[in-house]
Amino acid sequence: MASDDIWILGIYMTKFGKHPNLDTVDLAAEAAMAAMSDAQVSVRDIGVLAAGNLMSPGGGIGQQLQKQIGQTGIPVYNVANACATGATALRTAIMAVKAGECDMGLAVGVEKLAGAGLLGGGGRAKSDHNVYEPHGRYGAVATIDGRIGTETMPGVFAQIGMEYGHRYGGASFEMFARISEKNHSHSTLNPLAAYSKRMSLEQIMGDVMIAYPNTRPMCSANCDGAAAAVVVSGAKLKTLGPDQQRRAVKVSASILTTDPWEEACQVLPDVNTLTRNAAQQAYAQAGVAPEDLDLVELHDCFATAELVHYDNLMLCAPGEAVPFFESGATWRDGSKPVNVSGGLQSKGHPIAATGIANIWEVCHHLRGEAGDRQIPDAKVGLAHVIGLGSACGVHILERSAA
Amino acid sequence: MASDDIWILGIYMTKFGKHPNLDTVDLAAEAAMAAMSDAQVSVRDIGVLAAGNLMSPGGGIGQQLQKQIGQTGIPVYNVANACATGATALRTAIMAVKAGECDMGLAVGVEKLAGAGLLGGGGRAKSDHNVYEPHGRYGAVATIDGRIGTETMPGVFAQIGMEYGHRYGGASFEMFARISEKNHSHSTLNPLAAYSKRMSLEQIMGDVMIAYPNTRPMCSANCDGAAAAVVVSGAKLKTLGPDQQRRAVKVSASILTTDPWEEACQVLPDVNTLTRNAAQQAYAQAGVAPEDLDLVELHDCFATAELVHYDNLMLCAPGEAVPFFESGATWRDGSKPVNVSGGLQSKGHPIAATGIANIWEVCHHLRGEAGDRQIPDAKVGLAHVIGLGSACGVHILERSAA
Amino acid sequence: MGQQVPLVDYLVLGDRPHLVARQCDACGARFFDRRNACASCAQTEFTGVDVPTEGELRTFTIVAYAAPGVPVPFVAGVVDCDGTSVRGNVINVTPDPEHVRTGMKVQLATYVVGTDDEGTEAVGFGFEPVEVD
Amino acid sequence: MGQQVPLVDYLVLGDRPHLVARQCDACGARFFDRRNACASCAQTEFTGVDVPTEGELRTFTIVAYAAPGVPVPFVAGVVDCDGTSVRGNVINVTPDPEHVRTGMKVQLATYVVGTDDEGTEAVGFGFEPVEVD
Ligand SMILES: [Zn+2]
Ligand SMILES: [Zn+2]
Repeated sequence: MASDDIWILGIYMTKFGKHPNLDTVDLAAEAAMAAMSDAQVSVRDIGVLAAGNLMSPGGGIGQQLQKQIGQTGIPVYNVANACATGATALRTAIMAVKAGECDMGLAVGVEKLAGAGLLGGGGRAKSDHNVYEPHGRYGAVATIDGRIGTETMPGVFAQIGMEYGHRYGGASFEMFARISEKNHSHSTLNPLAAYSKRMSLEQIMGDVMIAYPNTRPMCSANCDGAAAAVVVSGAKLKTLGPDQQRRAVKVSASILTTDPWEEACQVLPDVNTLTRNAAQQAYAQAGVAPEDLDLVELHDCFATAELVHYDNLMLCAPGEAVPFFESGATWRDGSKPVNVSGGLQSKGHPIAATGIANIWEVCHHLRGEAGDRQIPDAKVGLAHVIGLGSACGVHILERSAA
Repeated sequence: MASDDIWILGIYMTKFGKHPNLDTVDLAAEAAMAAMSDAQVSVRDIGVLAAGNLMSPGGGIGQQLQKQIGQTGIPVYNVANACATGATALRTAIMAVKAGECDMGLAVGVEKLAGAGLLGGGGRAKSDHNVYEPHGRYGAVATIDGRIGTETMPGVFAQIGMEYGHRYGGASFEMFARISEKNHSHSTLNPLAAYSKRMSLEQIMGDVMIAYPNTRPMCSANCDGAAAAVVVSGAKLKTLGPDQQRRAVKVSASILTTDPWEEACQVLPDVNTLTRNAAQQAYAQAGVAPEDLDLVELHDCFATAELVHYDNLMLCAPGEAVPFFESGATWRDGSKPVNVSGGLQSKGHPIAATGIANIWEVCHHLRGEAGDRQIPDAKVGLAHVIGLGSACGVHILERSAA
Repeated sequence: MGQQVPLVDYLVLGDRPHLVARQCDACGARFFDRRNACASCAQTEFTGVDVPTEGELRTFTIVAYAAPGVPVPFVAGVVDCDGTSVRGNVINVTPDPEHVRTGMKVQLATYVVGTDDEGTEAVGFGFEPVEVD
Repeated sequence: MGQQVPLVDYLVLGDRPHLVARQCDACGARFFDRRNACASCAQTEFTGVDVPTEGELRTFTIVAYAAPGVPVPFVAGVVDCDGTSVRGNVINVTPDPEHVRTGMKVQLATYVVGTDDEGTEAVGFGFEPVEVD
């Protein structure tokens, strides 16, 4: 291991689901303490803390967490990047280690979302003005959500999938539902998933329509959860025990991007270009090709989103996402298993936790600790997350040679 | 200049005050574009953006800003650390450069606070339960703010100043008011201050009492404003023009701390230990002693706070803050000018902007560009900011030798 | 009959309702909202340009579940108006997958969104199918 | 007369009302709120300990302007109860700088905060001056 490499030394995710008796800080504390325990280090070893909690981003979740796990005076970065918040926290901790500010960092993401209902589109009634007056950057005299397109997340991502289908063909309602069928099937092996019941194609297609072609089980599940990771420099890892070195997972690439300007990005978020950019940078940084990946956890916030990311992450040839999926490649017994955790649709999507939870999943396979859902002999994995606005995090992880 | 030094290449603060016709993004865009213009670079030169806006911390101010100044696909970090948010944004950009991820970064802090009223203490009525049931980590059956101490900021910082007075003596209401008199006097030379009127001691003491001993003019002024800075690596700066090199200001230290556990910190925030820790680390990192400082911008969110930070920043001997102030040292013509900008009490405190605006002030003196309020031949300055929770940022800045 | 105002400032009412984009003088990028600078090239000068009123539906969704107060179902989509992408609802069509398909030709149409307390009507826009059968 | 409940769970009512802190078994740090682990040493075991009811006012403020619904003025402060710092109001005293001073001796006192719809009284605490004249 090179001295300037970055490694995941310990990582943990809580059970995703409903935790009515735990508050946000309880969940964060459980994840943080367990990640340090997994790393076999104490809070005194940690030199930086980066934390995210999107539902209360100004509340200083990092410092709130310190009160529960140990106030050691280290720098804290509270970060937010929509659904990429967890990945941003991890990136921040990694950056502090790379900058030489410390040799070990802790990243935590946590969210309480169970029962949150529909996200996006405001979530509350917007009353029109009593006397019309232009307001805001569109000079709007009344609410435009629902009148000039939709601001709901299921609707936005539905259009993203449908656009891909329009461009390349073959993307029917049934095809999108089959992606969801795969992830719900995968979730049956994941005891930490919010929902781990198999769903038939008929059940998925016949469920409540949210935004065509996304029915309810094709949407990410709001739930409570937290995840945390301890990162360490290669130089420090060399001084640690053999068990720590063996279980450590190498962060071969850690990339964060935002969307460069594209013609249509102002009217429909462009989740493609920034994902493709992040993937390209990550493959280059890691010296890894898509063919080398043994498993991928990608941001299937909706079934329609998973499809486009097959292409964006270059798991298939350009424009070939539909036949790629239809070949069975992305099932757990296929050539390129995607979302063997069950993905956001069944594992759940406690927003700020998601970007660390997907890395937790990959790490467990690389360590050979994934139990019933272990991908045999997994050596390299990729974790992808995207938040609208937009931000994309891609991490490539490799099994320790030790 | 050493290759791994970090420099401020360009910096800007908007007029602080009321900007009813500008939205948050307008203010952020003004600051960002002007900082890049001051640095003589374009948005294409920027490799990372860190941004903070505490009133809407989950809204992705960084990406919102990119839409207005150029979407170049670079990583964006939306950060929050209470009143230290601006300093945290700057630290994050610096960390990215130090980590070798890019050679130039942009940090932006912005806030719309004019007319926000009292911050802290909820700001809204909290109704008691109809049937008492224990709730939260104190098992409280009803609201405790006002019943078990106070959660208002003026009250919290009043106690912090009064505690110092109790420990060391000499800290009367009049003495605290004289600190405010100094800062309001300083502000008369600052055309960007929200309030730039001189106030007599009688006016200050006779104004509305908010939380004894802090009257209204002894409290930081809620206002709108933004500030932004471009940071660059020493290696990159060497390749830039002579004018850019001459005006660049060296970041000799950039430190962020949180509060280590202290016996009483759970009942009254301890703003002392983390500030002292940050100062000690900063002096060590910069190789600078308090005696070397030509000016200091410190976080006088209340007159009572300024006093304790004289001691915490080691501008005086331990316990000697009152005689130090009474000697006249911290007036602009004294031996250790503090808050020559007018400080938060008169310049204003648009929360997330504050931690960059104080660096803007110091930079302008170091460049010899501070106009009427120039501290002659200023070579070294310190900027300090603290946010409850807590986080403390300290930056030491030095004039370019070029 | 009362006055009419457009729902958004980039909708021009009158005999031939149409949309106006803010076009960057430097690079030609088009925006519907007010911008401090161009997201594409960072220049700050813009000129208003008319957007064609006919186009092709590039993508859509049928929203069945929305924020309170938003009537459902409705069809939200993106229309390619000769190279300018426009966000809008597909209106005057049955909102189901049998009647809406990507690639269909559509044209701008306006309708009254509501009336304020002074009797002023807010006029919105959408895109309706161009009858070609 | 209805039942009484303490305003917070660390106030013990009865003949001799007092506060109970959660003390870390490992390092002795004391907390009034529920903690997942000790902020001082990160260990997770705590034991309840009684806090002395007399102490010295270490600092205070007189809050004249507070959130809506909070009656003003009131005196907020920190009391050093033989080494344990306690946050609370100074009560049964005229709230002005002539009657409150740091260093003064105070003692725990309780009072009824309010009554709920079932007639249960919530009892809060504060610190009142110890008469020594
Ligand atoms: Zn342009
Ligand atoms: Zn302890």
